Amino acid sequence: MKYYATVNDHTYEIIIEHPDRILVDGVEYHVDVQAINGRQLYSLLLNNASHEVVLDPASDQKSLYDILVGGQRYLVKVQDERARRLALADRNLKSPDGELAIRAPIPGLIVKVLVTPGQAVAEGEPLLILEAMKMENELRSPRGGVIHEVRVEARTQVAQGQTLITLR
Amino acid sequence: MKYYATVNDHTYEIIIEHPDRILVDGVEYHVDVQAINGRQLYSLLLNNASHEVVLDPASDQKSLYDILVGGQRYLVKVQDERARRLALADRNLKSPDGELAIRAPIPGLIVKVLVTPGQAVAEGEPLLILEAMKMENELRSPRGGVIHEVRVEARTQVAQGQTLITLR
Amino acid sequence: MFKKVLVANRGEIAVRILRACGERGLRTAAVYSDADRTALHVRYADEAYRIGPPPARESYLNIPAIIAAAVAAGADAVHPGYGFLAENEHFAEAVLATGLAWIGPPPEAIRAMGDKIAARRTMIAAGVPVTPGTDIGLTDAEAIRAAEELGYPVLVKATAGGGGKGMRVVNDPADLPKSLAAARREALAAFGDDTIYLEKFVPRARHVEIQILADSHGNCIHLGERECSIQRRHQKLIEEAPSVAMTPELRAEMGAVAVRAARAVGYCNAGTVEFLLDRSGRFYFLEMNTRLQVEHPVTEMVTGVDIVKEQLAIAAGRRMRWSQEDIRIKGHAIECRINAEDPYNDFLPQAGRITSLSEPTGPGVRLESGIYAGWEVSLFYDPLLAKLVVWGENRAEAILRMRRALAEYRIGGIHTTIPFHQRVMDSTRFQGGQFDTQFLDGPDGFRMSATPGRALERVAAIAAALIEHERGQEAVIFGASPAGERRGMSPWKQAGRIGAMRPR
Amino acid sequence: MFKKVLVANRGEIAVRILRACGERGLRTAAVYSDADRTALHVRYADEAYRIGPPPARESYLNIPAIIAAAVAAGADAVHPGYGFLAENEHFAEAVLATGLAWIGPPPEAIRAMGDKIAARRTMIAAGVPVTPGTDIGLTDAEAIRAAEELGYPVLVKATAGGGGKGMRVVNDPADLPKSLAAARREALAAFGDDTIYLEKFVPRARHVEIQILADSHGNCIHLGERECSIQRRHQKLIEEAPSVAMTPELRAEMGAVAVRAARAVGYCNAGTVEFLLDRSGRFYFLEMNTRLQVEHPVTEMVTGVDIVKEQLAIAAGRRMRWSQEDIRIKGHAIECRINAEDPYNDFLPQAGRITSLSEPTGPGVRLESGIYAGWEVSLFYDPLLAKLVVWGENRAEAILRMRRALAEYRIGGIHTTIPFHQRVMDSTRFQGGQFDTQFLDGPDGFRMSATPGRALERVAAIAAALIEHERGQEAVIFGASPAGERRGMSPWKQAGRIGAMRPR
Repeated sequence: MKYYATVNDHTYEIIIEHPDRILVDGVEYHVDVQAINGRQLYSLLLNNASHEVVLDPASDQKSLYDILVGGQRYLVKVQDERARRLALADRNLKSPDGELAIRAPIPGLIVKVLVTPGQAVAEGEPLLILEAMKMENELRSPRGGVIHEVRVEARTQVAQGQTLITLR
Repeated sequence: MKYYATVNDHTYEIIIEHPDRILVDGVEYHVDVQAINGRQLYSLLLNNASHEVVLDPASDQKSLYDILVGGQRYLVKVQDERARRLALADRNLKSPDGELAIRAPIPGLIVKVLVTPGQAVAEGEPLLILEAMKMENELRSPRGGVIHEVRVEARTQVAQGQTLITLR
Repeated sequence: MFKKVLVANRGEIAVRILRACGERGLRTAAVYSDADRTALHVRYADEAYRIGPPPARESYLNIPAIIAAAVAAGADAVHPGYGFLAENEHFAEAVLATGLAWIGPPPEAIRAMGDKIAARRTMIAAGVPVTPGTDIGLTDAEAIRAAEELGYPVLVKATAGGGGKGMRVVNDPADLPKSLAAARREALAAFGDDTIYLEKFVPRARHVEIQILADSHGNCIHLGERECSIQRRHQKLIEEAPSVAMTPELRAEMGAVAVRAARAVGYCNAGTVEFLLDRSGRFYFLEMNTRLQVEHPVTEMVTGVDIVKEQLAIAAGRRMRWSQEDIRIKGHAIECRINAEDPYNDFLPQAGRITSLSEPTGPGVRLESGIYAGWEVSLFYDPLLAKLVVWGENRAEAILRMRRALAEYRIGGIHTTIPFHQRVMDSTRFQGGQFDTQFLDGPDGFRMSATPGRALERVAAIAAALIEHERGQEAVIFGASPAGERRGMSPWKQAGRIGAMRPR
Repeated sequence: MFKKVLVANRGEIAVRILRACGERGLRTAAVYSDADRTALHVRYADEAYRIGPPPARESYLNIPAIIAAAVAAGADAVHPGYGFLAENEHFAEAVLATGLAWIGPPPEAIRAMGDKIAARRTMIAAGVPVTPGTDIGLTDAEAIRAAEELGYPVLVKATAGGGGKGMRVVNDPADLPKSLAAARREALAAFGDDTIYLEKFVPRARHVEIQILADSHGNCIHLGERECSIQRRHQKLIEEAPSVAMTPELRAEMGAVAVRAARAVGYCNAGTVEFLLDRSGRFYFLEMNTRLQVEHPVTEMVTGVDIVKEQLAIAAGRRMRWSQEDIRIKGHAIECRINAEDPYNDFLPQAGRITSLSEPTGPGVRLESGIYAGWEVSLFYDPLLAKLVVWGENRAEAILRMRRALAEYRIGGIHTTIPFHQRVMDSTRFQGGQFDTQFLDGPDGFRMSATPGRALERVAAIAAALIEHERGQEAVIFGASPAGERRGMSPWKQAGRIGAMRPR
């Protein structure tokens, strides 16, 4: 099987033919991965180097893995050949940046909404203030764009994962 | 539901009518039992006294519970009313002490068999020597009786749980 | 000594106190909200009493319920821990009025130090240095004028504030109105009181605090300092003892001032006097915490004094076993607060079930924890899950030991601050001891990069591909049918297959 | 210092050594048998090398495989731990011949102390007191004659023995032939050598040992004693430091004798000289363990010396950082060996999966462990799972702390010696310090009663009834149909129901 694993905009081509030998961008590695008591902690031996890999349970069906290794967290997207071909074809049809939903990362109270629909925002610009655990948390824009919808208003309680603002 | 819990030859009558109130030999107790991450460790509040109860996984379908509480281990047999009536009826038909199988508690090598069929043995008398972990372990008779069968001989390897000797 | 102690708290500090009581042969009673029925403090106590539903207001802040539990338990003493009602003099009074011992300072001392403004006045009278500041209860307009007089940067502080809540540093006059509004909102929400005042902000300062022990026989000593400058939004994240900024002379001087501060309010039991220490060695009284402090273990590890056991003895009227001369600082201790917060996502609080847990152990490692595998972390309470504390012969060994302990610490199921602490321990600025309270928040502060280092990127990519591959193989075993069609499969067969696969 | 250390061991001691290396900034390589692929020492090492199938003979005793792993890893030093090849001079020689450093004593010292008879002669020559005994290689007939001369009780010892294997105390001449046969059988099975000899048995004696550190610059010091009398069949179960039987004068005397013993064989690195100490304060050399000892942590906790880190420094040719005057005994430490053995069933070794694990933490607790939740305990290796070590200001505090730590320690899935240790800590004879090596095995020894105390009998009965009731309720939820008919049920629905039930 051939896989494409993308981290930080860098894609590795990984061919898994044997259970214990793989090719990474053409270079052979001896591998042995073993789950430790469940499906979140793995022991990985990679050419004898021993790594503990913690998988975030949020890692979902979309083959997106939130991986903690050596105190560093990486978001890795894994595609097999077919999925990759489909995705590449898809990218040619759509604009690279689609609509992005800003969701509540924790349940809390909206203290203030700082933007209005149609407003252009830069990456890192504060969008709203969410109070949780009695602390005010500023939610900032993950990229530049234009506010499409504002779905909440101040003094409303929001649930975790609820869409607050959409960005285009 | 009425249960009979027998420990060390003492039987407690336990009536569970409400989820949080029970009668033990007619005395009311407030109870709250909660499993902790699985089915082996329980937190028990008994009239506000907090106990941690560890259940041995060997506790099987026969309602025999191997329970560790406060550093003490107890073997508790639990019967509901129907099971108890059946058991009492059963006891009237059979002799109180039936045949007892002495099983290998661990896999190992039989070093020596110390008894022969027909031999009378006292409680605590050595029956055979089992070598495991490079140590010799004497298996002793759990009660007095007469050796019925000796199913192994010296220098044979035995599996865990294998019946070695039967006692009547 | 007491016979039974009720611990009016939860989490790691309740466990810490229960252990100390158990090791002194005292019976213990825990209290719990409905969210905490299976919490570690309930499991480890001899007895446990329900005090209400999950919200703290209705349980851990519910004075009548806690007093009722203490009476029902037949306790003869109450330890409040930290947070919740620990610095509430009405609770202390209620405990004493019920005829129980209060394992903490006299209510008068709590009151004297709880009112920040009165405390400042008392300290000035006692000759304790304080930063310049205003009176309390300023309007926004008065605050704007006062700030000009003090000179920027200024600190907006809520009178009722604490734990960093209702506090804002303002560098630029233009930001003051916004900061005033935010501080008032936070203080109102957290403490029901939006009264504020201003203080001159001391830039580039360290937060250094002195641990105090005083008994009811007039003895009062200090156990040296703790360095608590690694803070985020005024919330401490890493503490150490001793401070790299300290000299024996300065320690003696600050210690003497702290003892003077404690004596000025008739202090008894354990307490902490917080100071700002500037770059030239000048120090200013900040406030006194009239309770056991979260970070007390670092002091215990370098002095050998068990502060909680001393608290019990002092509250029972015993004379302290230590005089100032007995206190020697040996080695170096560091504490990392392990919070249920996502350091890669602005430290947002996390909730969820702890699916797996491996705790660091071994030489020089002390863990103070309130969690276990299977525990459900809720958003009802403080995000502090555990404190990882290490001791080393010197600071270098302590940092190396903390690195290895953090690397062993695996909390599955939720994000925690462990990766943050790993980054700090790897930071040369931290290793060099060159930091102040701006280390995290300041303009040249420490940041968790959104794009972490590339060192292990390839390893992460390979791990993800292998796990994806393994999952694909499992899907093949189950059959490639969509989820809806899998339903007819025998649960037993399926369980068997899952069991036969990789996980051990 | 070295760059990379290969640890030629497994279990808790491998983890202990890996941690010490990591904290000194050294890279680490582990070795593993097929039974240990996911063992903690493999997970915690920087690198890991497979050395063979599960049986120790083919893996952890396989010298060529381990040397090959060290070469493949590019290691420049090997630490053998204890057990396995730690006292095998051929392994030490092979390591040195490969050009790697050996973190242990010179092979000559291992050899000199490994031959028990030659060691006795060397000790007699060096003026070290030994018990009367015979030459080696006795026939049974010779042994029977020799025993008469020595006078009963006598000790039958296998020349190649160790760890209590191939050793028997004989009180009655009638038992000698049976004991000779048993000792020979055990020694032959364990060491491939059934050569035996006899020693006079010292009754009512304590097993007290002295920890030695010697560097390659001619410095040799002792770190005081360990009390190891709580043994079962010559296997230590509980160790403490200091010994209640010790006075400062006796410590100085035994320490000086131990240093003399070490110097007599040109010792270098860490080692332990074992003595019998009788009731009148006379002591007799037993043997010298030319390696790191299982129970080294109790010495570390009362002296503050990290013995493993000293081993690394000494092996790297460094001069010891400590002189005899620096060594001060502070407080009291106790270690309990947590074995996979059933104390209610004659300490039979246990195998199986550790289904859940809660480890004790908090002040004064140090855990040295090689297990985790999910780990499969096999019968291939030693039953030692972990060592629970506590420190207290004094022996009373240490015992109380051990009690609370044992009460917190929950290993689910297999039986362990934890309940045994709880009973010992509760024993007034242990608390009073009035014991010798016969505490467990002797005629008035400590016994785990088959019928435990009735204190918690009612609690156990209630718990069992409630769990039975709960299980009955679950059966109702699933429907009372036999297992065969349940198969049609949706696995998803079922999983949901299981999830909704009690376990948290």
